[in-house]
Amino acid sequence: MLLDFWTVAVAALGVLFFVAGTAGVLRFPDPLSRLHAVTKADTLGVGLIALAIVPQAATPLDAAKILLIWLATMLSAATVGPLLARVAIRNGDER
Amino acid sequence: MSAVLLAMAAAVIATTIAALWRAVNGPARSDRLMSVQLLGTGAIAALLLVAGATGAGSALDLALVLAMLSSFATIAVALAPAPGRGGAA
Amino acid sequence: MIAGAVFDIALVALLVALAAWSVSTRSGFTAIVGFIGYGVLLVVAWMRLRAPDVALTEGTIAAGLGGVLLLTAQARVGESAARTSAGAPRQDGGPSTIARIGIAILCAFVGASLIAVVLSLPEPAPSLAPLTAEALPRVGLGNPVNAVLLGARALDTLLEKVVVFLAVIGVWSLSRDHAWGSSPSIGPRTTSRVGGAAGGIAPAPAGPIAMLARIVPPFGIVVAGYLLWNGANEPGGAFASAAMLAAMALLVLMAGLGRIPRCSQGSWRATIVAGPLLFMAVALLGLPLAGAFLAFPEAWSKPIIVVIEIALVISVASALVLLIAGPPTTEPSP
Amino acid sequence: MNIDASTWLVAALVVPPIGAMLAFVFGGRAAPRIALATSLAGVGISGALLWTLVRTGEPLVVRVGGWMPPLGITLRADGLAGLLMMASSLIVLAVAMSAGAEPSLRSPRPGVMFWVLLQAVAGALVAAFISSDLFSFYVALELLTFAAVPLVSLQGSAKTIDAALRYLLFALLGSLAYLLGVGIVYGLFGALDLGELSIRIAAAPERSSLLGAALALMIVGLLAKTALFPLHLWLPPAHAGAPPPASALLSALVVKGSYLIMVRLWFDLAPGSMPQGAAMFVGALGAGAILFGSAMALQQARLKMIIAYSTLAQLGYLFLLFPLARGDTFEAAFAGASLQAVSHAFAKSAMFLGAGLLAARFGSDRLDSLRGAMRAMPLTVAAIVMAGLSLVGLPPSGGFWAKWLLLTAAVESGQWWWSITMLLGSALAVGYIWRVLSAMMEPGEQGPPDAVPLRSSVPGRAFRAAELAALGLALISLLLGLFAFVPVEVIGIGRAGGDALGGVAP
Amino acid sequence: MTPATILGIGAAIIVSIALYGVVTASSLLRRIVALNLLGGGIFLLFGVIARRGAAAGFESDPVPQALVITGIVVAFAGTALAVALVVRLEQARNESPDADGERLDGADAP
Repeated sequence: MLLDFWTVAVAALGVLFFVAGTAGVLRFPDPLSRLHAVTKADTLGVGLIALAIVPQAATPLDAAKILLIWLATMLSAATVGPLLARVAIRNGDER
Repeated sequence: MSAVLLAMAAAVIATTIAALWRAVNGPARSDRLMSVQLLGTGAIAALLLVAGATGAGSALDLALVLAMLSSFATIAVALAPAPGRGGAA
Repeated sequence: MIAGAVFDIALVALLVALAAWSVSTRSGFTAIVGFIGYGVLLVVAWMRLRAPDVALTEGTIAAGLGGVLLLTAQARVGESAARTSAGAPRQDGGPSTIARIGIAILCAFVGASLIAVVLSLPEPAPSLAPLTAEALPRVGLGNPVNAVLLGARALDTLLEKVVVFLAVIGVWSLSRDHAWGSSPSIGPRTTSRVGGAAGGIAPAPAGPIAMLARIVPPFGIVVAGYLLWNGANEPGGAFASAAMLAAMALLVLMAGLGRIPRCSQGSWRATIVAGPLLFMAVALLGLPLAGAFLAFPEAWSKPIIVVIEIALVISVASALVLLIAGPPTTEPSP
Repeated sequence: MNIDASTWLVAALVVPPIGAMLAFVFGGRAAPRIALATSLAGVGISGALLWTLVRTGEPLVVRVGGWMPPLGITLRADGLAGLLMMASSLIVLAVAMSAGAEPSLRSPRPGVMFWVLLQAVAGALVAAFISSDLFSFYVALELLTFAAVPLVSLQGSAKTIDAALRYLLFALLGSLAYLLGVGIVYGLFGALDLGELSIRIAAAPERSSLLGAALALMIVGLLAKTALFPLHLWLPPAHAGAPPPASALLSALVVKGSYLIMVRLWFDLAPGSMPQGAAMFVGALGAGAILFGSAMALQQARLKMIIAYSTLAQLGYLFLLFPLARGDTFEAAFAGASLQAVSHAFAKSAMFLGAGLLAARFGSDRLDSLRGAMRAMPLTVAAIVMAGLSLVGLPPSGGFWAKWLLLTAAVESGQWWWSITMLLGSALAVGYIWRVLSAMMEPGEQGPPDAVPLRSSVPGRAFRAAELAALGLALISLLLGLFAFVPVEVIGIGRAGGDALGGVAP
Repeated sequence: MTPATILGIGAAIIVSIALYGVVTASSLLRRIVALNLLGGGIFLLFGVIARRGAAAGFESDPVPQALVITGIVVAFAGTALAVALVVRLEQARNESPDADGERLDGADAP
């Protein structure tokens, strides 16, 4: 019961970050600040949701998979952020 | 609880889809890439939530695959030369 | 129930919108980005259709390899280039307005007919699911999709691997004569960057991609192995596993941390065909050992299939990398 | 181990792709040897197969892996498949024998790739001929496409790459249309095996209109792959741009794969139920192809383009089968079209090989550069002339009997208008063959024609082998007419006679 | 309406849009992208048929799923070959911009 509460609460927080990220993508004025918004949603949103789901994992293998998913998302966000920034700068998008 | 998690999955998809507005309207290449990137992350999050709701292992596998591959499109673009004649579409 | 229907309708609306956008947008780059988004949504659609095996395959292709293939090609060709259409006389911008309207009417007719077909499909739907269920013990796999792919319809799977091999042949045959035997290179600047002549802000091997390419591949290989092993009884399978391996190899290559072997290297060529050849050999062994071409002795069915799949994964992964890398080129090696 | 006749069927299917992969691995000098070995084996296997068919009078059936339909895949060789396999294996062998004389195939890249692709085409054709399952057809069609497209662009010039791309895009669109039809058929009947489907279709006549939609999609897809006018845009540049031995394969054989699949769908899936309107429409397209292709062939300046447009025209005859094969005239039309498929394959491959030899010797295949060919290369010219006779349809060629049977069917079924098209097509064929002939008969201007040097890279032995191969093919296409009763007899094996609707044997 | 029906209608619409895209595409790469959209729609239709055929404890008929997996692999191979041809064509045209002269004469070039 307590675990279920944890899952729902933390997942809700994660969803909130997605909403915030989307709002940033839509509202922020220039590509680089929009990029910040996306990176936040990526890492924190998925991270929180993964954290929320872990107690629901049926097997240790599932839990390991969830952690790996979170790790992979973190890594790819860490890679994609600078790369996107580079694309933006190279194309002269940083208005 | 699973209904709540499923609703959250739908909410994540819905918000990331709203972000597709950026993909359509740009204006920069990086904007378009960014919103597709967000769509991919959203799909991962939604699959995690679905897995939490239904206990379906296959949703986790799928999320795992998407997570490992989610940076590929951006890497391909970043490695490509700057757009030439076509300009920043 | 209603929530599900709303979700499905929204999903369909988005798929349609992304397809329409990809078709109608002016820039080729945007069309590809739309296609990648479409692919991600297709993965969700396949989950809704309770087809996780297909979702995994579609996910590795649409969200991973397909996007890389198209985006790389787009960068190589350039936005304004390749305007001239094959299949139509030389012209820019495609058919005239009147022709477009005619084509649109025709396509709308096709769509309307298909909707009519979908709505009048017979009820109850015919299905081979019961027969597949009966066949599972004979194949020795718990995953019905893989049981069909490697059991009853193994011949199609075998010939499909030959198709993949022929695609590699087709790509390689596009090499220039003087480049024949050298290595393909990924990314237009890969080699010139390594040679130190990079213009602009091309990323160096030490950049974020290199970091990713050092950390992720070990996990990717584990995941690929898991997908293969798991595919015997749970969703997964040889192709998704091969695509994952190929993606990891591409990551290493794109980061400049490795090179594709030279095409003239015999062992490399052997790697590409080893899987299909082994599959064919085992298929032929079925004649004396199990009484039929492509039949496996029941007790040995699962181990035989696993061995074939491992070989196929290695060959298909190599082939996928080569398909994305393009023909061998002779840019200066480091 | 039971080596029964069905083992031949399996061998025919797997030997070519194994050879292709081995040729790829070993490359270089080994590739042509492996290809020659598998081509020879192919002829032997097809011969054994055909002999078994004739001896037993029954089609050969293999249940792959022991799986029964509807779940499993069935391979089935009837008389028509056996005949086409025999023809294709002979042509593949002749092409393998003559490819050594093609200068453009002597550098390492096209050298290796050609031999791999040659065997791939051979295997893909077998797969197309002996499949009897809607999805196996799809895989076979894709095999054929993936083997054929690289052949087109083997030369590597912008134009041949453009032609290959055009071909590939047409083919991919065609396969997708076909696949869509397969999906609908499965949704309607829950089976893919032709025999199983024909039973289920007969049991559910109320679904026939939906089946019609699916069949329409599948057939349009196949028409694009067979290059029926007006979906022919890809064919002439593709067939004329490839190296001549590859052109021979493409023009003589590759298009027949999708054609045979269309025949199977049309006559075996729902025997007798295809609407006559659709048959008339396809027949009209075929008639259009005959006239358009022949007229275009008359205007070409290059021999290979003439031959490529002639393919377009000769394929047109094949599609007259659909309106003519009804009721009493079924057997005549079916035999005629099948004979046309086979004799055109021999004649067209002979012509392309001959054209390649001329081009290798004279440096170009433009008609005005072929002066003196008659005296310089009498064997090659003889091959082209004999093949031309078969294309025109003069006795005693195989083409004559094919056209005669079709003509008879047209007259007897009261559809005289097709016969006018056929006669017009033959008249035009006389025209374009005559142009080729007269160009080759013109005496050379600068000195004796023997002075024209062979390209140094081509050994004389390879050249003579190639001439003999072309001549052999042309002879077969000519002599086929003398023994026309044999193939006509064979074609009937595995087709239910009597009601003349050609149902699938139980 | 069941999910299968909704997605089936969607697949039909996607097919018609993608078909339009294939025919009217203004560049080769766009045409290839449209072909892939078309393939996606067609495969989706297979998925709908599979879902309708759920039986024997399977939530979806395995046979059409297996066909789709084979189809996806083949379609990817086709895409890769087409893309390689497009890239090579562009290079060949850039190297000899005047090669567009008389059609197909390249066949008898050395």
